[in-house]
Amino acid sequence: MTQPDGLTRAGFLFLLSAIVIFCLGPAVWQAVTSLKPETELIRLPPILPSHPTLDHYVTVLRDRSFLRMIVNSLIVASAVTGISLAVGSVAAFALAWLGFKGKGIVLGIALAISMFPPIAAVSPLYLAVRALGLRDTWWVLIALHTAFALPLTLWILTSFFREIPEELYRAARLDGCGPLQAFFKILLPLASPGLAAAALVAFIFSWNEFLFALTFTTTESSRTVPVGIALFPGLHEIPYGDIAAASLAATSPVIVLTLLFQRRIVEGLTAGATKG
Amino acid sequence: MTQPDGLTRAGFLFLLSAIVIFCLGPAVWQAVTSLKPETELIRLPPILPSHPTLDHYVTVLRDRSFLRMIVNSLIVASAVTGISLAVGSVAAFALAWLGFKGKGIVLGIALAISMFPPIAAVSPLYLAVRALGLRDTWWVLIALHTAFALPLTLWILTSFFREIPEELYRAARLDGCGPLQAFFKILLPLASPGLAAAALVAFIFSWNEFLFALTFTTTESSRTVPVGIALFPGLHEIPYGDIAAASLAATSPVIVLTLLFQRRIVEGLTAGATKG
Amino acid sequence: MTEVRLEKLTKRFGAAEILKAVDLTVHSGEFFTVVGPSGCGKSTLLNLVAGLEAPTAGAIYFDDRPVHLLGPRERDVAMVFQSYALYPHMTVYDNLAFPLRMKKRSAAEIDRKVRDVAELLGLTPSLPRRPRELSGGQRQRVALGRAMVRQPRLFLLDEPLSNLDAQLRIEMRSELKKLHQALRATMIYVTHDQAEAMTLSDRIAVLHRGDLQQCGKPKEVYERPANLFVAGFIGHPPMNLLRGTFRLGPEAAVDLGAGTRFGLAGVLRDRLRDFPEGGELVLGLRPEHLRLRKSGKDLGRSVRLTLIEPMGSEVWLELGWGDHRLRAKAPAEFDGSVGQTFEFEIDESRVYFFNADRGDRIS
Amino acid sequence: MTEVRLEKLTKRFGAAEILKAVDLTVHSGEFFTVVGPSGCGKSTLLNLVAGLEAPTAGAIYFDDRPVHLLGPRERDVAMVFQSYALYPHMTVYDNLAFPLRMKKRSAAEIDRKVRDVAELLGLTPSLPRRPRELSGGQRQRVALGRAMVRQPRLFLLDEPLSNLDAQLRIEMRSELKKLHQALRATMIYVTHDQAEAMTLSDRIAVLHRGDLQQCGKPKEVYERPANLFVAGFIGHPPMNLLRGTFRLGPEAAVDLGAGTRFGLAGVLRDRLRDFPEGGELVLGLRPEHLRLRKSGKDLGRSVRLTLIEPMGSEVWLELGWGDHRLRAKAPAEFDGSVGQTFEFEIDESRVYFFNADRGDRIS
Repeated sequence: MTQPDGLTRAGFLFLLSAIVIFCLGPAVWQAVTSLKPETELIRLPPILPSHPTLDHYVTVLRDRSFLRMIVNSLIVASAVTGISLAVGSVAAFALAWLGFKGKGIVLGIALAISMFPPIAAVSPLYLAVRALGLRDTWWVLIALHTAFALPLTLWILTSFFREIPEELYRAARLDGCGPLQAFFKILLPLASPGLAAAALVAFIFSWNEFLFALTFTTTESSRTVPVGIALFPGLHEIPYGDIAAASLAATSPVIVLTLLFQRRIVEGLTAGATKG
Repeated sequence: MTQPDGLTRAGFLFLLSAIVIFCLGPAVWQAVTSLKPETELIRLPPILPSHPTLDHYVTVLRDRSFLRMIVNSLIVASAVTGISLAVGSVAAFALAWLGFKGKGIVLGIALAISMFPPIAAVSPLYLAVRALGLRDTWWVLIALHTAFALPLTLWILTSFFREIPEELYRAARLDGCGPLQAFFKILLPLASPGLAAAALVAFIFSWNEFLFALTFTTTESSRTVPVGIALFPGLHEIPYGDIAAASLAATSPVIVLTLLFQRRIVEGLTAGATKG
Repeated sequence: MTEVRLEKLTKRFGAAEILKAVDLTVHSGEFFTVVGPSGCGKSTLLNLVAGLEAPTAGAIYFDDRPVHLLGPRERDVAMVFQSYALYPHMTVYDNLAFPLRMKKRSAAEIDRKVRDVAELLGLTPSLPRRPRELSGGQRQRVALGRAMVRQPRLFLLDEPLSNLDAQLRIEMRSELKKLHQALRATMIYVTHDQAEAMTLSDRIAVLHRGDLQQCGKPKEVYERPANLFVAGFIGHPPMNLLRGTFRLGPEAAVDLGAGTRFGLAGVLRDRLRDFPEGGELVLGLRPEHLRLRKSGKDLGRSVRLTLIEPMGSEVWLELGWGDHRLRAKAPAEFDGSVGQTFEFEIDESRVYFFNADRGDRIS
Repeated sequence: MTEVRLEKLTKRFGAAEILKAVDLTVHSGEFFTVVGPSGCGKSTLLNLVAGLEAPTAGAIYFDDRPVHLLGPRERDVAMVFQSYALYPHMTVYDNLAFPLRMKKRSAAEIDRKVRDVAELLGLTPSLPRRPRELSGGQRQRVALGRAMVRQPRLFLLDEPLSNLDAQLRIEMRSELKKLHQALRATMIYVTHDQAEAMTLSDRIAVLHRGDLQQCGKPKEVYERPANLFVAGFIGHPPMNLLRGTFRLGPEAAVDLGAGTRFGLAGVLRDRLRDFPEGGELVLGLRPEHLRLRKSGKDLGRSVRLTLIEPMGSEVWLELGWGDHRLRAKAPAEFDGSVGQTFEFEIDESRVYFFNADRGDRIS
């Protein structure tokens, strides 16, 4: 790598730090809020809590319905991840390796779908879901989230499979594998960083999704975490501290997971860039 | 590319078609809804309109406030795109080329941020925005959207810059360019497909964003399209047909743009995979 | 020990014709090399024989049995790839065992065969390692071993040495030749390197733009190139090829333009007796056949030394002859300096003539 | 026309020492080649001279002026890269004009210089085209042209021929040499190919693991290799190196084990007079210096032919001598077959001895 001189280097470091601080802003602000005592919540200043407290976390974690929401979210997000990976990896294999002519079109449609605004789909889908009697079930969320997560996993996995040298597939065929055997025995193990990255993206999309979850769940039996946080108890006075604590408690496992597997996922998402 | 035999091929084709149809479902369903006459809207069956009508489109496009929302959305999304690209490309250049040690950490944080659930940030930010007097302005949306779009563009552009052979940068330095001249004259033009892809992703993220827009806009003066659609006139009776027409009218330019530039963007997003 | 026969083998991708009705027979137990510049269709030919691609037209026979409709699994051929194509997530042992496992052999048999092959190739200490921990030469051996372990009826080798450095390539080349002598299996080898083709093969086929140019023993191809392409491709440095016009008159000669003439004495003139006066032909002189003398009777072969390239064991020379440029080889002791003038001599039997239009060799 | 002097030039990346205190002087107007296997530090050396990397220690002088603290722009050097590094979004014209535009020359001057260089390199018809439309040889020429157009004080060439095929490489090699003779500029060339180094250079430096092994004229390095590494690296095929023990007694000899001895008559024994009896040494014999005879008095140099590699203009042989393997070269007419036994002869002046431990040549 080329070394820049000191001044340029300092300039770039400043820029990168500024970006990180700016983008981390919302998350940090929320962490601060979750530690503020009730009385300081809606006052500004002070910006930092004068007496940091864990009261909000205690309140939230004692709440039965909060745990129920976490279970719902886990089930929905896991199902979405599983389906997206299973279907997406086979489809990505076909797109990357089998030389279909419509390849570009399928990927283009996948792109267009991930661009489609969810809000625009909510109201017409509401009618359909109601007519099918699927309101307030996990199934409707699993189906809808998969419809949006699948194109993303397809993208990630296709670029990953493309990076695997074609000669490996050919070698496996000559060594006695059928196309699917070659896929399962050689290509899939090699694509594991890509699978990890795709799984994380699908899981977190589903875990964080708010609009469909708000529209199609009506009771605690299927409500997921983001909706739960939005509808937190107390209709007239907004319990800002509890909300902040709940959302941090619910999202921190995901963030920790991301940072832990960061190296693996960075590998997965930049498969293209770093050649195996 | 290796040719699969006929049966395998048919199997894969079926799978790909099923994915496309399933994922296109919400969008197609909405298109159907937008063409249904008022009387058939909340009945199911019929699934297809018996007398397709353009009434809903006429209603929507005659509405002054709808046009105002489109202008708001355009301004916010353009600003977000511009800022993300300008800042993101310089930062990506630094990350990809200048051999900073903290590279992995910065990209990891960028990843974690794009995983952060917006809903969790809404309520604490509400207090901050109110205190700063920024409610119902473009600025607050531009800042918040940029905080979420910038990590995405950083990712796309970094993997793109990494694909450009380092010798080109070295050649430019020896031919008399300083680091920034080499960046603007050589690297940036070569990265143009990546820039196009990143721009589209940032623009569409901002155009579609719903939660922040709902929370921080209160009047028509700053309201964006997704919020406008959700709050469509008629508090008691939901105008499903008008909503569907409005959302299609507002999103179709974006979808058309995507499909038109599809080849370019596919190139941009799979830069890693296809080596220049 | 399989004879391979290609009959009018043709492959098109869209409008591009990669292979044009190639007829070729590889004898049982032969080391056969297909050589040609990149893009000549040699890798496609290998893929067709392996069953990785389907021919557009034509047939492939193994021992008179048509195989071109079979899948790669049914053909029982093994291939060594240019990139080696080792499975990166498996150890050397598992790489070697993979083809046998796919054939559902017993664990004991697999273990025995893997260890035998590893022993033969000196890979025993590397068995528990992964491909990325190996050196280039070791990877090359693992790739060979994976091909050998299941005793296929046919070996296909796709430029297997091209990723090795110069010295290792010389080593592996002779190891490969000895391996063939030990296994006595039919091997089809593909390369763009004419030196590899010459040194390794029982017979070679020269391919150019999908067309078979010549097929024969290396010595035959070198000594009697069928046409201009083969003459310019085989040999290092390549044959000097000079275009001129055939003139009779008092002294028969090839007129090379700008007053330069290559005089045709008795035998040479006889060889061109069927060639029309005034016809265009190409004169071919191999660099190693040119002998330089400092003075002597002027035969019209006065050349000026323009460049000396010392190669250690010998010297390459570049000579100006009229408007033409000649390359010659000389012993390392060669004593001369740029700008000097020499006469060159060549044995009559070592002068080649080619038809300038069609490219084929005359007489 | 710049003299380049490196003083104790050192480069470390973390714990890895890429260059170890290299001292080197490249004379003004010289074609100087740095040659070594991949990873020897030669490209790092070039980057340090270019100013693309900063040295860990040591100094670089251009004509006695220290430049190692200057940026690449201030050093006024041009570089030709292995990948050519042409700007893909610019035409050939713009590629050639780019360095002049960066120097803010007038449009008229730029146009004139670009057209001059294009004319010289035969690129005029390609000026409006983009790099991807060009052949490998044309891209190579554009890269050269971009380096030449601004008349830098120093040319750096980083394996510029390694992406060309064998025949084009021979062509471009002699073009490059003629270009140097015409420009008379100082050129530093880096390659892993010892043949390129030998043919092109006024002087060469052999680098191995960051250490300078030997520096001198190609002929000197070939005839008097300083140590085992140089002996094994320069020459194609490389020198035969056989490890043995020095024995005196009634007949002085190198004992090569398994009953094989290399007898040391008068002169040879004199050359080893300072070497201790029983010391380990390495015997070096160049393949082209071995002469084979079918019979004659037994000098203990009886070898068995194990492999014949026809190269067209000559034949390479592999011979078994006791436990050792020898490679020899013979004329194309060589008449022999695998399994036959020969005697080999070699001139006494062409026998090399190396100290087995330290690797340096003896006498």
